[in-house]
Amino acid sequence: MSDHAVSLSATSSNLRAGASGPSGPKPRHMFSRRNIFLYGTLIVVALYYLLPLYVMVVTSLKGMPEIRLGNIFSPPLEITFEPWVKAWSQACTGLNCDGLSRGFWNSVRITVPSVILSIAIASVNGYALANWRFKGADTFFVILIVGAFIPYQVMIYPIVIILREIGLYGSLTGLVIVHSIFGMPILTLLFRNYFTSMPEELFRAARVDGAGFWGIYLRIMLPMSLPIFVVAVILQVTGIWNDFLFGVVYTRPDTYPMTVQLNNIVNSVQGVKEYNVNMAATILTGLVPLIVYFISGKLFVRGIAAGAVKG
Amino acid sequence: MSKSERPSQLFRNLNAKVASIPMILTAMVVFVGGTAWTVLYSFTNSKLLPRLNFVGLDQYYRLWATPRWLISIENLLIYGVISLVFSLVIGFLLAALLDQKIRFEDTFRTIFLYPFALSFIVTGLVWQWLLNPDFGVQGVVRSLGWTSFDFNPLYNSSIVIYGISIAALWQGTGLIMCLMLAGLRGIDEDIWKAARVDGIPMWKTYLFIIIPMMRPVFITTLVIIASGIVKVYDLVVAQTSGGPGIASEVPAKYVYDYMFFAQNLGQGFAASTMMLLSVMIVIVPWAYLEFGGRKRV
Amino acid sequence: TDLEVTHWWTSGGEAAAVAELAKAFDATGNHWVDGAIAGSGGTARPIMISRITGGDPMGATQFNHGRQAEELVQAGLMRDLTDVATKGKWTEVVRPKSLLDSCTIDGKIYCVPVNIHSWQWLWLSNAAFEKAGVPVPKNWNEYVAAAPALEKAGIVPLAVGGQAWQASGAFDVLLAAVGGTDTFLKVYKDKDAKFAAGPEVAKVFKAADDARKMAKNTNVQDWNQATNMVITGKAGGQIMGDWAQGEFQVAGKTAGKDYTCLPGLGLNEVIATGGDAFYFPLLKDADKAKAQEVLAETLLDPKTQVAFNLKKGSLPVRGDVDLNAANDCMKKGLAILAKGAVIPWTDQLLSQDSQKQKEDLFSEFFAKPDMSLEEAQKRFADIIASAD
Amino acid sequence: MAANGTSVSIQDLSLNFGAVSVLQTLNLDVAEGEFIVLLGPSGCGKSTLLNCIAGLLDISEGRIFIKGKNVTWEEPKDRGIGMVFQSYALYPQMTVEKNLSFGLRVAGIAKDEIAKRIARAAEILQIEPLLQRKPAALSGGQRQRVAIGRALVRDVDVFLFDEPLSNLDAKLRSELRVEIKLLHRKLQNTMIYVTHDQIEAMTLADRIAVMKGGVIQQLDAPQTIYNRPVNRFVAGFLGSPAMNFVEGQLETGTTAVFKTGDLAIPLERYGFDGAGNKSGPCVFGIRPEHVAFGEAANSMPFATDAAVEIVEPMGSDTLVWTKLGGRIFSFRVEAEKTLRNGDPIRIGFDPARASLFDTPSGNRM
Amino acid sequence: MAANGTSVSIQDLSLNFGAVSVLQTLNLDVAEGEFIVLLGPSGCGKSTLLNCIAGLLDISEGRIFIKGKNVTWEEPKDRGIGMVFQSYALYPQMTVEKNLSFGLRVAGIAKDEIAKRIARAAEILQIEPLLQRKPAALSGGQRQRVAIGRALVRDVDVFLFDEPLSNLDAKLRSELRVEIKLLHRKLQNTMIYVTHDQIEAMTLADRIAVMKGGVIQQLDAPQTIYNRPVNRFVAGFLGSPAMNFVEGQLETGTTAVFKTGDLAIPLERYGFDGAGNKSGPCVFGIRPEHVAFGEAANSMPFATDAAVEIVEPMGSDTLVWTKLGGRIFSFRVEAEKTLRNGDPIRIGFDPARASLFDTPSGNRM
Ligand SMILES: Nc1ncnc2c1ncn2[C@@H]1O[C@H](COP(=O)(O)OP(=O)(O)OP(=O)(O)O)[C@@H](O)[C@H]1O
Ligand SMILES: Nc1ncnc2c1ncn2[C@@H]1O[C@H](COP(=O)(O)OP(=O)(O)OP(=O)(O)O)[C@@H](O)[C@H]1O
Ligand SMILES: [Mg+2]
Ligand SMILES: [Mg+2]
Repeated sequence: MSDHAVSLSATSSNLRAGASGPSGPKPRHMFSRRNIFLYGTLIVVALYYLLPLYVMVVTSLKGMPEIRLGNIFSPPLEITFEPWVKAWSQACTGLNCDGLSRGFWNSVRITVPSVILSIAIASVNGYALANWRFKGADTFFVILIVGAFIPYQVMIYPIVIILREIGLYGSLTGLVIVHSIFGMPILTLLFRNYFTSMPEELFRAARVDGAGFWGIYLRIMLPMSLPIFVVAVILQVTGIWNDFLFGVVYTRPDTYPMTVQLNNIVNSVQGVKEYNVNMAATILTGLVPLIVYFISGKLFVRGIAAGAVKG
Repeated sequence: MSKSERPSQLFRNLNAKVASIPMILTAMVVFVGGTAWTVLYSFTNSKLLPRLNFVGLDQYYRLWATPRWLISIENLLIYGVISLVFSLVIGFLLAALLDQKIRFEDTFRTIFLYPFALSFIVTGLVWQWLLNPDFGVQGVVRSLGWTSFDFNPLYNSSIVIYGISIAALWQGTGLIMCLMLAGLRGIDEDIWKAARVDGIPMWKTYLFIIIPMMRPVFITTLVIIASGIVKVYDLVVAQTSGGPGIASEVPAKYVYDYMFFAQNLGQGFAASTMMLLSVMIVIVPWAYLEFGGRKRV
Repeated sequence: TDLEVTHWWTSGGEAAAVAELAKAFDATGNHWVDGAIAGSGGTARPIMISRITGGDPMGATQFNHGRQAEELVQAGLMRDLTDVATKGKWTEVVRPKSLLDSCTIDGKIYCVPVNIHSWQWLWLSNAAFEKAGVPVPKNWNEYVAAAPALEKAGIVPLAVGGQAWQASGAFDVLLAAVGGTDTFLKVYKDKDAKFAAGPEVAKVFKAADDARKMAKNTNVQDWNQATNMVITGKAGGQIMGDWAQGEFQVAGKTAGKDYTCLPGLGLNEVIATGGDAFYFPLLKDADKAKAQEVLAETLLDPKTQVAFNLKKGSLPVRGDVDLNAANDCMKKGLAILAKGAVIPWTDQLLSQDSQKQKEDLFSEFFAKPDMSLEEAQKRFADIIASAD
Repeated sequence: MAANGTSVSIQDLSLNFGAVSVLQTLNLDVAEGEFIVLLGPSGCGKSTLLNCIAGLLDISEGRIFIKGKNVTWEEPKDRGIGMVFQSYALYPQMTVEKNLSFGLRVAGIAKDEIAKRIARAAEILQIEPLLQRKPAALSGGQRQRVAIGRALVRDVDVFLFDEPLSNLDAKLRSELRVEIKLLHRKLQNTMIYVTHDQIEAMTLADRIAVMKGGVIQQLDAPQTIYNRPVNRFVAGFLGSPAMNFVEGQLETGTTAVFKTGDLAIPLERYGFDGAGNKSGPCVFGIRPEHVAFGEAANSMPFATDAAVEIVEPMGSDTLVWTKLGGRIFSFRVEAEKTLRNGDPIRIGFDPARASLFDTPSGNRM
Repeated sequence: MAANGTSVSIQDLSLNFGAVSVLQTLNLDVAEGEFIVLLGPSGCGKSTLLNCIAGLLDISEGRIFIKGKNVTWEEPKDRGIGMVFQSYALYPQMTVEKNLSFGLRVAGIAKDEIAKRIARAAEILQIEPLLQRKPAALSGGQRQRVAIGRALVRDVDVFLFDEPLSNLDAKLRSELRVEIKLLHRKLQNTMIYVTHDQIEAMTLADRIAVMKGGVIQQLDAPQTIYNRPVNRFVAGFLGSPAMNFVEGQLETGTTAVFKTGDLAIPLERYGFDGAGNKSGPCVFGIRPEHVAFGEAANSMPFATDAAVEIVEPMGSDTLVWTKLGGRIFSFRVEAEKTLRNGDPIRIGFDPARASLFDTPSGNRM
């Protein structure tokens, strides 16, 4: 039988006079019009996106005289790291001349607990909303989502009062709470969507197995939610690290985060603006979130696909 | 019949309720409470400190008679439309380009996304510097010989808000692109195949088939963009401080300035109440439809 | 004892001046913890107020004396310094007396004035006029006349930074200089809206229009960047308070030789007694409260006053100090002060609210060449009408 | 409470999702050791009923007893049930062993006891070599066994299965069906099994509950349901290829006759249900395998001529489609018969094996 | 170009995804109007092959002819093919009518021509009342018809179906199967149909191509494949319940005998494939429906005693499981037969209907 099938096809392919003609993969030119358009556009756009970074880096490596000469796009004639040193450890704000260095550790001390707490709260919220819906839960959630639209400035005063009343004003705890509050809407949305998209049967199986609210969360849900955690961590690290307003309003000078220091350096103009120092300080401040992005960018897209777009 | 009575509803899912306390507190105390507080005090003449000294709608009359507020609203509308339209369009186009199974996708994606990692302060600074007429693009082009070249958006009242949008788009489109890309990846591959068999050109497939299918993505995106638009503040401060003159003022900045610079809390609260009101009118019905309904699969 | 002091003095000259205060305070065995917040009082004040009302007050904080802290005092958040003042006989040493009045609420003293700032100065770059081939003007009118020549030489005639308070301040200076002291007081002290809409003030608006035209190519934001334009000869002049002096000094410029200062724009030589003051929030910690007293005393110490004001470019609040080291411009100011040609400044006369409205108006006015004088004046009169 | 030997008893159970009523005052008694299959089209409320029994959904009304104990408000874990889900719902990050032991560990059972139970379950299900693997590394059939194992180790009285085979391909499905049957024989537990596959239902069940729109239509032994469906829905739902239906008229003269077009089928051999059979519109149903063909047809009480329309060889036998009374009509022949489209044929059947349904109500007559 | 009457011709087709080779020098000729079914387990490359024919995947090697034209490098729309997808891939936001007409409008076909074609397709598929609905408002079966309609309106020579029924429930599946068959008869188009459901394959196909690992194992008429599978894979893949396999030893003395345990099955009636049948290990396979039981068994060339292990009543007939040579062994009996577990029975079969496979290679002997 099999012999038959084989011989049949063999003969037929020999028979066919059209054995010439196109065969194999369709030829693709590397420089087809489609590719030129595609990569051309991408490269042009990429250049546009990279331009500011390029200018920042280049400028931060120039000396002031060279900057004054003019062209911001020209590479530095003489590379100097002095602006970096100055931005990091010498730039002055008022009397403090230790640059960004002090703010860096403050930022770390603010960011780490804030990220952990805000994600912990939001993930539990999202989990409760997705799997343990109780009456009224949706209303709170809608309020949260609407809350995402409230300009932060409006909330400064009420929060000052709240923090004062619970005696946490000015402490790191207070700031961590503030960050958790303002991170809650979007993060809760993300986690809720993510947990909703996980199979409900898994949750039911765990309930039959006797696991409770926390048991299911910790032992079943958490280990499965790496992608969305990555997204949450990235968003929060970026948001909290870059925050200026809360950092400056709800802390005291010895715990000012890096962005406040950056603002101080940039806005404390001493004579002419030291653009090179400003740029170096800017890059230094953005470095942590940038590194986080570069490392986990791939996971970010995957996580967003898993959590954000399910709507 | 040990337990034929229905147990109290309050204690069912008790853990879930306990775990939701932070959310409930945030929603009720901070968002609802804070908002109610703000609205209440917008009817007072509070200055530096909140005082319950009611003056009716005075703050609102004054608000709507203030040129700066009107300009802020106008700017917000322009900025909002530009951000929405361009970040959606650019974000989608970039995502569509990246979705063509290209090489170096990771690299391109990272390049488009990295500005999102930077704060508005940083973004504002960089673009202020790039758009600085003496050092920035204009200066460079002029120094190349084209002396009549004019590109000075941050110092020209009539276009300054567009100049600010350039920076906003630079910073924000990456995230939108990511969302869109995730959405595109979620589309059933068979749809693409069906369209190819039908002989529908790529752009028509996107326009008439794919985009309508990405409704949920667009909604999430819209929430993110829109909440960002309403809150725009740092970017303006970092780039122009509202200038030249008051040409690039925005409502959030008006609120901030009047609450803290002018030490007229009542006025600031009235302005923020107006902002909230307009947000609510748009958001609440939609949010209920979108999230308040029963759980979708 | 560590005492945290917040302020918004972060420019070169200012920082150097603060260092003097800190040095003096540290010398008393305490420690000055510096809480500088950059970006002008507008950025810093909300932070300070939040912290005071939030229950986490600093040891001392700068305000412009006048009405900025009024409500904090009324809310009982600020420390009463009357006993310290009595001990140090402040009523006798502080001059002019109006300074201390601004610190006094219901007969109690709540702040320590540290300097006198006057806005009424026109700073001119000698080099710029030389380049334009016109003599350095002696008053505002000559300056306006010289503007076309400056422009022709590629020099911005008048530098006005983009921040709103600069435009507003420049107008106030014009009001006092072009309009005269009475006009100034009638508008800001008596809040006579009808007068503000009248022909006297219209003249001032005409002058403001000149200033607007002269300033149209400035393109900088910060006041010290504008000052820097004058220092480098990119701009012909700047209307700015005496703190600009500090910048000239840091840049190593000499008054009279490199630059010229015209108090009252050379038209009406008065000095407004605005200035900075330190307020002391009520603290629970007794040690800190003690340190607050020490700081308050230190601030008014004659030696501190001299060192600080020389660096800052402002005038000391005591008449009994030796200011031989002062430069040309400062001496001009001292002379005017000695003559008693003083007026209160807007910080003392108007609420922050009215100030802000005024800032919005003039910032718009300066940035918008097509805004008509009539419209501007009408809106100005409206603000005066509703001012408190 | 419940009669002795009753394992699960559901009394007047109702369940609404908001305004939608999914189950309506449903009653069901399952005997100890019985294998009950819930069968019905998609969306009829099978899973919902199962979830109610498991305690995973809050019921709106009624009571549920398991082993005589009112468990209406008990937590799922306290009901003595084990559940196997359609997608298996194995915990993806745990090994098979961890999956099996999770519930026991949560319940705080001693380590050696856990090990013992796992060993027993693994032996019964023959998954010993898989214990250290993660679910992703298992085939569909293996996953299914682990999912059963998870219920097994919990030593429960009642097993609940929610379409445990529907994700598998036909071959695997038939193999695992046999395994489940053997398992039931070995364990003698009560099992409630949801499916919409009738072969599964027929082969596994002691009794089948056919559901539609949240109501149990018929609860009977498989053969009874197959041969004497209580209404047209049940008749049509069971059997593949489906029962042939011919619409027509019942005429009750001296002998009852079914008329459609110019056909008249005598019904004297038909066992009417009860007395009330009046003339009127009705539907005549007969299963494809009860239709005789060719020679055999002539020996039947009723026979007629027809023509072949389509032939569907299914390997083991062949389905032939023709027309009867204008309606499409199928019957089965052996695979060896070679028929071609258009061939004239003779078909016949015994009305005793047919079913007759009242037209408006659809009930069996 | 191709021989007259050949509709689709695939020559030496290979396809690799990176390093993974999915299809290997595959050849397939489909005659004009033929209904070819590609059958095989999941992941064997059926969809891949179909996508290659449609031009949706770039092939690595080989050529594809449609209607004698070399279309290897043509765009899908220019190949004269229509395709129906497993998920239907209807454009969700367009009405049925728009779904059908979208491709035509894009191609710039005149309005009235479009209307005519849609009317015809709608009539053939009986979806006239649905034209203004959106896909979300259609049932599974209706969606499927629309998906077919989309191919229909394009007036194509070749229809490609990728598991168009696998998302549906059993009942609907069997109904739509008949519809597709009728459609094929009406249109007389060439159809290539992918499935992993053997009933579909058996009933629909003119010829079935059984695939495994990217290679066509056997291409033949359904009955041939069912009765004379070329290898053990094909034999085991087709038929449900599956063919019984018994491992043992072929002994070729004077007459060939298959031995396993203490059973010896004489093979004189077995039609060996070719000459080369040597002694050695082999597998004996026989389908459940070819096993006779009870009285009938004794008239078979081979008969033996056994005991009932499980009885699976399936409604129309009953499957009985027993043991033969130590291996589980199933056969079919009529539904009326009542057997109980443990009953001793006699079974028998005719080795002429069996299949014998070489053990290492699995090929038919
Ligand atoms: N959470 C819910 N909210 C509202 N309606 C629901 C919910 N869950 C199920 N339903 C509805 O209840 C009905 C019964 O659903 P159920 O899942 O029990 O069906 P099923 O018989 O298991 O179907 P399937 O065979 O598809 O699994 C369906 O109409 C479904 O739409
Ligand atoms: N884009 C791809 N990249 C790499 N491998 C692929 C890709 N698409 C399919 N494959 C592999 O090719 C093989 C054949 O896939 P194909 O989809 O053709 O299987 P199939 O026979 O249609 O299976 P099913 O019945 O599950 O649809 C599979 O092993 C699959 O993993
Ligand atoms: Mg179900
Ligand atoms: Mg496939």
